[in-house]
Amino acid sequence: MLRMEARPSERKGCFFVVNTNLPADLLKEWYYRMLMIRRFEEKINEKFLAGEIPGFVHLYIGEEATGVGVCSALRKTDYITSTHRGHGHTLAKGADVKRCMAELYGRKTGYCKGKGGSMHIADFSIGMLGANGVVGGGFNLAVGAALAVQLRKGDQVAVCFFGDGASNRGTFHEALNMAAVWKLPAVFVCENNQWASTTPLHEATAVTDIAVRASSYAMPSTIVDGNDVFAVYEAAVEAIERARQGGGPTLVECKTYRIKGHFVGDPEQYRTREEVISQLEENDPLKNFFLRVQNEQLLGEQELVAIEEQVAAEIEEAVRFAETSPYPDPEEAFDDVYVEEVS
Amino acid sequence: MLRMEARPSERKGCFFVVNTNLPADLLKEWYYRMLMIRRFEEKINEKFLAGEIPGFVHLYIGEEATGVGVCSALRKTDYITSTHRGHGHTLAKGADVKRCMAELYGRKTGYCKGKGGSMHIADFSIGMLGANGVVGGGFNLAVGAALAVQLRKGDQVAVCFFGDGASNRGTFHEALNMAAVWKLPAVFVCENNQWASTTPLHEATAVTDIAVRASSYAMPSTIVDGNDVFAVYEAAVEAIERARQGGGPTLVECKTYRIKGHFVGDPEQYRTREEVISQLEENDPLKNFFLRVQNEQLLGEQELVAIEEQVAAEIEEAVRFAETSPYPDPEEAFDDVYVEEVS
Amino acid sequence: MRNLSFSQATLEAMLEEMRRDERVFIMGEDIAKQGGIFGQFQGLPKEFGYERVRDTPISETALVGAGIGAALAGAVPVIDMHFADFIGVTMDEVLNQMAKMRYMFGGQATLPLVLRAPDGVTQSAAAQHSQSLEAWFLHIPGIKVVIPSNPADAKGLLKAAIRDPNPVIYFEHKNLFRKSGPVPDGDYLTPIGKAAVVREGQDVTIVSYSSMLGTCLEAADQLSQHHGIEAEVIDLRTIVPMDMETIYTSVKKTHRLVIAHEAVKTGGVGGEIAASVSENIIEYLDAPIIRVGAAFTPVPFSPPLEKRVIPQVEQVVEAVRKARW
Amino acid sequence: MRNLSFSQATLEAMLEEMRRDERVFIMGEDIAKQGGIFGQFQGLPKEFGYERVRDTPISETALVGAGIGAALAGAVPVIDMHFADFIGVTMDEVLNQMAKMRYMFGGQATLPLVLRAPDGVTQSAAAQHSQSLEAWFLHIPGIKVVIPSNPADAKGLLKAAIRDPNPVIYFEHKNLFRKSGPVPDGDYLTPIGKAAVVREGQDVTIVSYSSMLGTCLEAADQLSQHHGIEAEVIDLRTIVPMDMETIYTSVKKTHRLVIAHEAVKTGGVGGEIAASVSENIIEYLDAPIIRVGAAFTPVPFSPPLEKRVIPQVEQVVEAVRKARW
Ligand SMILES: Cc1ncc(C[n+]2csc(CCOP(=O)(O)OP(=O)(O)O)c2C)c(N)n1
Ligand SMILES: Cc1ncc(C[n+]2csc(CCOP(=O)(O)OP(=O)(O)O)c2C)c(N)n1
Ligand SMILES: [Mg+2]
Ligand SMILES: [Mg+2]
Repeated sequence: MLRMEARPSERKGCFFVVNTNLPADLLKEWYYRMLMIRRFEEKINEKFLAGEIPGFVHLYIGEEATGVGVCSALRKTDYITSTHRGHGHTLAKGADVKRCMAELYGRKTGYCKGKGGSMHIADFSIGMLGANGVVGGGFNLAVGAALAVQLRKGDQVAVCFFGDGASNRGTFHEALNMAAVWKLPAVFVCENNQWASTTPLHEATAVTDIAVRASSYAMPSTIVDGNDVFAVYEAAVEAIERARQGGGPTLVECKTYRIKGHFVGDPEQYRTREEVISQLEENDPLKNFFLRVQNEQLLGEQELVAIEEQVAAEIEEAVRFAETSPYPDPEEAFDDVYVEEVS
Repeated sequence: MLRMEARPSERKGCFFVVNTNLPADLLKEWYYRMLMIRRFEEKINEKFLAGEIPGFVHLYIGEEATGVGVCSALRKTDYITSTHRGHGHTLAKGADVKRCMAELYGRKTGYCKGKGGSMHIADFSIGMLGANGVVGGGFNLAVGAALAVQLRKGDQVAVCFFGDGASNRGTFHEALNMAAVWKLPAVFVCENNQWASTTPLHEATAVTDIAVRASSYAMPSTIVDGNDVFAVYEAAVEAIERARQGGGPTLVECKTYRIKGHFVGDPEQYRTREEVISQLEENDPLKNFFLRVQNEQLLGEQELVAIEEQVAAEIEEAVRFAETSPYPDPEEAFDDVYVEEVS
Repeated sequence: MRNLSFSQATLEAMLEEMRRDERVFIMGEDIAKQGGIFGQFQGLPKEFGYERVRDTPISETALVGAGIGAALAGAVPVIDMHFADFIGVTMDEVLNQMAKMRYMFGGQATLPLVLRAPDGVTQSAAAQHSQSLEAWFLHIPGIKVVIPSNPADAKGLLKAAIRDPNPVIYFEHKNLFRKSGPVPDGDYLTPIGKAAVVREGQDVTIVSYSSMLGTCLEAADQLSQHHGIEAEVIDLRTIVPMDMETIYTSVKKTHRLVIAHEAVKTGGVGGEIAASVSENIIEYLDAPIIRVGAAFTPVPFSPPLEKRVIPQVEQVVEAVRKARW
Repeated sequence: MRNLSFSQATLEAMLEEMRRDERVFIMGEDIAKQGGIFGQFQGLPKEFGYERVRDTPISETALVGAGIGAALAGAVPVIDMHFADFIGVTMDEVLNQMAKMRYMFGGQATLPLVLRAPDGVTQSAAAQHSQSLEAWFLHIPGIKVVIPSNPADAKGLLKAAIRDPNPVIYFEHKNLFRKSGPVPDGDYLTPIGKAAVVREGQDVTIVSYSSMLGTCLEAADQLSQHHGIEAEVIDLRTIVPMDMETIYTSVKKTHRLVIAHEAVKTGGVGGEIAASVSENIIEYLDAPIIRVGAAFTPVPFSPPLEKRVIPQVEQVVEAVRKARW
């Protein structure tokens, strides 16, 4: 579907000229992960509206390039903290799509055994320290993970994903100051998608570029096109390497856009349909990527098709897995409050 | 005492050349208030060590120029919020020294009927909305007072005093962003005295100038010598007028120094005696003022002596008032929880 | 009398109070532009503008801190907490400023402030969006706490809260917003501090509030139909100050007491009620005091788990049947 | 056995646990350079350096949030809250992250984290520096809460808390830091979840903890000397999980129960205990359950006011004498 929509001829003002020396495997990985997220979210949207998925669901559609660009620059042992909009981060870090799907369905086979759902999806085995229902709740978790690494003289890095809206929480300030003053191996990645629920950036935030705020902590910062996975990756590599080498934290701002409603079911009375459509046309990270690899012949048609088929198959399989998985037994509600049984 | 120590001949590198057109009454007011604070705090120190004052006490000695410089640029109806180090702000805003003293003594005649003490001294009749035992607790109170003014289209201004240490609290960030985005009539006055309890600025704070942080909110800011009441006043006038005219908030950083321990009884193991003495010699705001008005002949010897005598008499009277005032009746402990009686 | 939903009833309260007193304003996250998550603010900005109906940054400490400051400076703020779960973000402002200022300052400060806090479990919102935290505020002198169970009280208590010169936390259950019920015409207040006997009976007293009140009324019907037990059901309506007299009067009649709330049982409001009864009128009791409340777990996401930890009608029925020697 | 103060006993615990496990570190405001407000960290940096004994910015949400993150990433953080009163600043981290993460993530997360929270009234520190807030945490599943009353338990519970794989809040009363008592030699743990009968008696059970335990023991002496009443005194030691069995056993023997704490009586831990007793063994009671706790006011500054709202020995004596029909 996407490929059809994304035919270069159909897209105005498209140009990509810079060539790249990135390995084909990395590009394939990007396409695979971004497409996986897109298809996953489309499926969640469909299933949620069909009443098959409970809870609140926030989709990552339109922001795939940030999660994938950053996480592809990380090692498996590195940490990330996430947000209420966390499926994308989880899949980008390398989680199993079947267990993600099952968690959103509230099944026993999900990552959190059905206890977490969309807003609390997590995969600690790959350093994904959890989605978070509290906006701005992840800043200090990342700082702490980075502190643990620094204390044990490890070489891991902790990345905190957060939204433009979250940058107005006090936790942002405390976390960035602490990370800076202790030179912690942390990277703060702002996904500035222009909206915080119904509130546009400028109404809630006294600056336009969140990156400006790094100067309050004498912290390096950078602004990138968050819809361009190449640009995100490049900025991420620099920030992550700085952190890993002991150079302290960086604030990376990715300018992107939330194409879907704030949550599935959002009436979206706060913005025009035109705004969304124009963003979708001009700034879809998947289209951007697709056009570039085609224009610059970075990946062949066959490679792309193979990835698309694989993603489609995996999503189908994940839905089957989730739908055929059992719900947890009601008595399991009493497990996992403490490490041991406490009555 | 102070005047003796402060003889120009005894002070190295003293120079004041700029003349001033400020009315003599204002200068007298400054001297009166600054000296009142100094003498008040000296007395509190003495009485606390003698066991006559209960609780925790934080002295404002060395920082008189900031509170007095700012408050003398305010109207009686303007608001201020304060800190744990709040006696100076209270007196600077124009509170009655007798009732201040009585409050610190825990007497019924104190501003808070003995319920508050040093950390909760307040005089709402002059817009002094309270000292605060929570570091960083005052930021948003000032924002709220400014919001109330804006909503009723009033022309008052709300000033928030805060320390360098407090600037690392999340409340700082939330307050400044909100004030900026709503263009509230607020002024944020940082009393950067280089220390937060036992912790020097640079160990806790990723920047040296707190004023830098204004750029995170696209807010104007300024840095002044907080030990120079002339400079503080000038910066305060500008910021306050901007706020009053609808120009939004300003961050004013006053560089000063905490000459006494963090609290009365502080062993001060975290800094050298030399550091304190050199600051006292070079940067005592009262000395600075005294030398300048003498050098530039802004106030006459007689005027100064008269103020000193008045202050001495008022302090003596305040101590007498406090010491002869009754403690509150124990049953008064049950009043003032709610507006009406609630059992 | 009209039939209104909680959303409509509270909207009427806001309209009436904002018309009556121009010092009243409301602020919160995403309340103005789209009318609130539960539609409870729909249309307010049209009449009062975006100044008095104000969307805020995601800054809960500023929201409450500024609300307090505004109250000190003469405004009458209503603050929407979005979800009661987020009150932890601003707990210092609630605990150390809002509740204590009047007292610390010897009566100088007056804080006519309302925090609206949508609480409770709703359709698998999971651990961070499903909590009922009213019990904490029992333990913080200086705050009043109200918690309606029907649209009429929702309106009357909100109006009373806005007019109260003290800080009031107004808990409103997320699952109730769309529920309807009769609402009197005209301007009326539901008095803060007064419980209501909503069903009379002589065999057992059931004390509850908020969404769980409905559960208890269902249980009372079942008890009557299937077990011949006539329960007296009390709607607490106010948590602080608590109307123990109404409870005592009922227990002196029924000699049996069951307390039910959706909040975690341990450390909940039920404990305080049970303790007060066993301190003051234990001699009237003919049975143990049984509490019904959520299990000692966070609220899980998956529907069968959620249902397992949150009290259902059967548990109230069972509790009543246990409330006998 | 040596005689040590609470400060010294907890310092020993820190030394031993930091030597035993290099993942253990401590951070807090102004703890390293001058040894803490109560001298409880004196000398620690000398052995472990300023990395593992870490002064922090005044950023309580970061302090606890980073502690949680560090625990998730394999460290064993001990966080000093400076004053328990400031826990409100970071209540969201405590409530919505620390307590719930293991559960929300289906057991993936382990949080071996200790919050040290100096609480209680000390010499006119006034409303924002005098609180006892342990009751809140009764109501938050996922956290353990301990609260020693003597130096031996102070050491044993702190060591147990550090070794516990769950988040533990360790309340330590400000007025106790300088008090001394016997402390066993060598490495020992005080088990979390076990109360101690510290005085035997058959006439009434008094349950208490922390600083108020001493008040209760004094009261018990007076009751014995002047009123011929032999009180059994139970030191709760752990608030969560609560050792109700020890309380039940005692009440079944004495048939009378008084509960005393310094925290505000309303909504306090005493309510939960009274409710559990009246739910499970009410038939053993020969008297109302009397609770003693602080008055329903913030803590005032002036000494005569402070004394008036905080329970004294006489009030415990009086409560025991009231605990009879
Ligand atoms: C502390 C807190 N406040 C408010 C909310 C409600 N809320 C959920 S998402 C959201 C908007 C977040 O905006 P942003 O950080 O920009 O992330 P985005 O949704 O755009 O990805 C809000 C207000 C919350 N979950 N937590
Ligand atoms: C929220 C909070 N955290 C910690 C403290 C303890 N404390 C009291 S004063 C202080 C230092 C404040 O430093 P700063 O803001 O620079 O003000 P200064 O004392 O230098 O005037 C600290 C840490 C407190 N009272 N409140
Ligand atoms: Mg956003
Ligand atoms: Mg300072």
